[in-house]
Amino acid sequence: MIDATILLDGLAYGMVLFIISVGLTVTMGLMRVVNLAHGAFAMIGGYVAAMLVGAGVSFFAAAGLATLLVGMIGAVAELAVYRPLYRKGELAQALMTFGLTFVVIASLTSGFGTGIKTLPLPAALGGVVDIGFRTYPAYRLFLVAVGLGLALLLWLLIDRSAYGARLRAAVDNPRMARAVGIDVNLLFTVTFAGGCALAAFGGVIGAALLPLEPFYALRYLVLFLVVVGVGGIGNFKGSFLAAILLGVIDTGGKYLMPQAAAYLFYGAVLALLLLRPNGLMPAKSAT
Amino acid sequence: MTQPALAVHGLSKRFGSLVVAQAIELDLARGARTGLIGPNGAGKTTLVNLLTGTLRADAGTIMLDGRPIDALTPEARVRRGIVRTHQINTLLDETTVCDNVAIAVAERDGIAWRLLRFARRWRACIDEARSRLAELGIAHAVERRVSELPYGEQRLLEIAIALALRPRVLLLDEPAAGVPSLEAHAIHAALDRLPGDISVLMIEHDMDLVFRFAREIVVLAQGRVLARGSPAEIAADRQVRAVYLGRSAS
Amino acid sequence: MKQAWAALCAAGLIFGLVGAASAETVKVGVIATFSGPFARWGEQFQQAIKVYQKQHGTTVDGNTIEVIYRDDGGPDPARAKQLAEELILREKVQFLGGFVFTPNALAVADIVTEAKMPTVIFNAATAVVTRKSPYFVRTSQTIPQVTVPIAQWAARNGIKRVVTAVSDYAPGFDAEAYFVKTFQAAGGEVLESIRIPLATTDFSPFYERVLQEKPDALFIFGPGGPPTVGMINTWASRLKPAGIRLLCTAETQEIDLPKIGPAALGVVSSFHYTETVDNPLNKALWADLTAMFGKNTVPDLASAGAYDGMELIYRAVAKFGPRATGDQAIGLWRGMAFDSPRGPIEIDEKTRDIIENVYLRKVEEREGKLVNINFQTIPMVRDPWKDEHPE
Amino acid sequence: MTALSESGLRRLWHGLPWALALLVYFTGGGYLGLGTHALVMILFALSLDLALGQAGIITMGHAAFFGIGAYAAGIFASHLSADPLLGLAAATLAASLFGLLSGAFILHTAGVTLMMLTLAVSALLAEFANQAHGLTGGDDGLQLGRMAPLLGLFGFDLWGKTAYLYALAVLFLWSLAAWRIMRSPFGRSLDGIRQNPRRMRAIGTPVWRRLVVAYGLSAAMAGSAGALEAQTTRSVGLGALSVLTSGTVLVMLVLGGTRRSYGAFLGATVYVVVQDFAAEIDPFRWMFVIGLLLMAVVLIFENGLTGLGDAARRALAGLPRRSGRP
Repeated sequence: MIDATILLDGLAYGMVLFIISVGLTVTMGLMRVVNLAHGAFAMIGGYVAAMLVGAGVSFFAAAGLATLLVGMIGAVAELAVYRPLYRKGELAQALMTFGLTFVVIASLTSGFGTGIKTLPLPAALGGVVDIGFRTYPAYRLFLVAVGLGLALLLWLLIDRSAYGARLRAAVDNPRMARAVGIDVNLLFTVTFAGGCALAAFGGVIGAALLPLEPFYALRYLVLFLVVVGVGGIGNFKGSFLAAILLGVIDTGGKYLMPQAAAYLFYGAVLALLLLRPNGLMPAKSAT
Repeated sequence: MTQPALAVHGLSKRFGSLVVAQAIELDLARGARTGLIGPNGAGKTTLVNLLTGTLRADAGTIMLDGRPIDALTPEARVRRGIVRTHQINTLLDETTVCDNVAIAVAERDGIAWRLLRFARRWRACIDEARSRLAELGIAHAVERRVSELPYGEQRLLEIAIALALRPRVLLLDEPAAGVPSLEAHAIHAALDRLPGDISVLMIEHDMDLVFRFAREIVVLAQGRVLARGSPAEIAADRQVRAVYLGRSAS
Repeated sequence: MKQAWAALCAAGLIFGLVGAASAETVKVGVIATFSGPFARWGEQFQQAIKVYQKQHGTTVDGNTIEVIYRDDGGPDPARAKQLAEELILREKVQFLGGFVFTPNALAVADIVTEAKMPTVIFNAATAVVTRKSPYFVRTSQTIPQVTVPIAQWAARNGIKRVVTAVSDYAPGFDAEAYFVKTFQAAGGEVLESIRIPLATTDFSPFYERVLQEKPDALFIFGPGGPPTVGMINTWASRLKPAGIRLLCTAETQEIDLPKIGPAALGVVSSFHYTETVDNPLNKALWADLTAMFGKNTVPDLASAGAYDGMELIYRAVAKFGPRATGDQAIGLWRGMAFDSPRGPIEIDEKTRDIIENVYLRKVEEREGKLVNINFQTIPMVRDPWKDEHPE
Repeated sequence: MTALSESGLRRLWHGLPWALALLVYFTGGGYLGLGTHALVMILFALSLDLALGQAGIITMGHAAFFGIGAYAAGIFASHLSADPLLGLAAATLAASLFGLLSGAFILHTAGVTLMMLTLAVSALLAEFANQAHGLTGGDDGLQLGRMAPLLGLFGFDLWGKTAYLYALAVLFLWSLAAWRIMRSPFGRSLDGIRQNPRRMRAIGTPVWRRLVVAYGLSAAMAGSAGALEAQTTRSVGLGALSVLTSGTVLVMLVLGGTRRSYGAFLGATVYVVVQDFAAEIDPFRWMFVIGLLLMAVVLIFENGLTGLGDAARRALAGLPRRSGRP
């Protein structure tokens, strides 16, 4: 049964990777903005939720409120900071969002100090549950469920709804999209806000595995980028697959051969990308 | 009969169940002016990509001057003399018109690897580029950036670059597509003045242009050669009219 | 009237000048990590220094002690060296202090020696550090010094089979080596030694492996900060129910403890500083920290290291005035014994390293707060590495 | 304005950064360490400009070469010879070989995939350096002994004077080389590949091979920078290989402006100096200042800080607007 446990562990870890990177798949993948501030938005979400929980709000309500609030912050950021960037090319975007991340890190350090900000799990998620052959942390099962739910939701929204069709049209050819009456500006603002909200949600839900602290925004950024990159840019199904694959390879490998643990994650990234240079599921219109 | 510049035998390619080229036979004599026509999806672009090596054929051979080139990379084929122009713009937009050509000359002469001691050779590339551009009537634009150039002149530049590579076989992919009629005459003139020893295969939708330019026409439909012959023969071919001209006329 | 006023001014001026001539500003350069992933070290240092200066004043015999902080941003020896140069050459500091990371301390050894700059290492805990310059003294600990006691305790208290899991970097290797050596010498069995990559965020696969080995206890050593939370939480959810105990050194350190939460209950560790040590200095340190920097501020090893480092510097200025030479200061510090918030300490006369109590402690809940509670004191422990590797 | 005075003005313009660098030497005092670090970072940023700016190789792992250079110089000094120039040559060669080798594997790809591959390669290398404790000192870092005098004549002093001039000289030679490379047919073909690899294939350019060579050259330069850092500070740490180092040098280059004669110079200098001064004033929150600086530069200038230089030069000289390339 140990194999099943390891598989479950890998799956749960992959789901965390997915939940926390999926927002980046939206902003960087679908909207093609080099959004290095993704971690900053996730972190702000986590801090907001931690403050709310500290003030007595329940964990789930805090998660919802933080997601909503960061979504709004994201909309403001899109209007103020990102909009002038769309035309400026990848490097300018990288520089800008890196700068934004620095500012957020410094601000949070000022406000909350440099240490870890705790976001305790609710009692319902803190315990273990019996899954037949052993007991297993409830939190991890919760992550798997949330990850699957989120994937389904996004699939419906992006692949199966009019909104998704409009978004893809607007990204591929904004001029044409405008000509057929799509309000591209509004669409981008809403989508970017959505990406930020997803980041915040991931930051809150994943805080027990990726603890919150001001440097969070840069410490885990590479992790998010890798998931999006391996999945195939602009394809959240690819991200989902990549996250799970990386989670399982990393976890399984660490269990089976801890001597090689340090090389597993990036070794897997290297191998996957050399085998599938356009990502696991390349976007149709490759950039 | 002298050896053809380009000879294609039994060239086939499929994507899954979709056959895009089926046992294509084609040859271009030295100095040929051949038009390649066919309805959308007939496999014209696929054929060009097979010839340039961007796509690998499933079966068949391509011979250049009697030697097979199937194993060569696209770049090596260019150096051997199979050169194409592009339908959509693939010029170096941020570079000057002159440098666009000079870079191609440098590549042709094998000095593009040079890091040091290049000043004199590069000057020669620039000079050649300028004279080629002058021949095509765009000498006035040599120092401008490509992105500032009118579309018609961009297409001329495309031809200038192709000629700078001293091709043996030139594949023209819709050389006049999208060019306003006011600018089109310059392109027509350039096509008329292509060196006589180059074998040209022109893919074109504009029937007037094809019939004016080509001495022989090949019709492609559903991945196979439907007909080939002189413009007059093709114009009279009932089958061709049915699948192609008839439809476009309606 | 006017003349009297002028005379008064003149007198004041002369008095001021005379005063300035005898009272100088002594600059202390502190190189530590104030930004990036390890910024809390710098924060703890600075807060402890401010508390020390509040308690003891910012002047010694009229000489103002001015502390200048410089950020090395983490383990970055090149930057540490450049900052040390700047502090010595441009700021003309009299003392250097700080140094969270071993590579940074090692990188400044040469320049410190050349400049004869008395330098107090507030943290960098690799045993060899103080060997690298005769002007280094250390007020923290060495990894062997705090690791050996937990291994001895484990062997004496019914723990027979242990798995070690350390972070995959140099300090982790030291901890692993000394734990394994000591524990085996005491008759214990080490089933496996796992090394966990530094970037690990999910510890479950390693712990599942431990679970299969069925040891009596797991010894861990982590890089501090965020990963510690995962290390201990995953133990609590996976290994604790199976009766596997957790042994460590710095992992239950005071500053992280509230962040780890109830998962840390029952963890046994050995360390040289415990926030609940019962002595007036420690109580005053804690009280002033919370008074000055908020109720959640907790002293930890960084606070103790910086606080005692300041004590050394103040004593040197008190003894030799504002222009103490490096040799004078080091001469004074060698063999110096005094009371620290952590208990009595002594600077080893020969090695210039610290001799101090190591406490065995257990995480418990007191008044709704998680704290380490000492249950055994091993008095005045020397660094075992230096005894095994004589110069 | 006559051609003569225009070229004279341009020559003056090119001499300015070097004159300033020499001025720092005579007036810098305690800042020479910082100055040397700035020179090293300029060289590192310049190397990135060749790969990223000129050839369009989007990399997030350039620290791999900086780190290899630094460690190679360190290991060379510890085991083989204390001669700085031999160490520099060995480090440059080692970095360039690794650049050619890793480039050969990953330069078939482009865009985000390439970015992730460069990242993965550098991350794996950093892990290796951490584990190969015997060779690299692992987390403890590597300390170099005293370097032998430069050319047997100029000893390295406590004040860092020799170190500064040494770094300046190496930077000068490399920037001459870079200037030359970027204007050569080779450099122009790289610029073409960055703009449109498809076009370059169509004119017969062996794109992959050319990129691999460019990557190897850029790696050699980055390796030199790493070796300088190691030799002048006499220490190497794992930070030299970290993703953050890759990110920082990228920020420096883009801050200054890519494909500009002095983009790397301006970007690296401004970043290093602003960071140092901001951190002096507030060691906790210097990131705030840097962050705002980066954002402001993106919003105000088209192509990094050299955009400001362009405007100033045009205003001063009344020159006609020049195209984007220098």
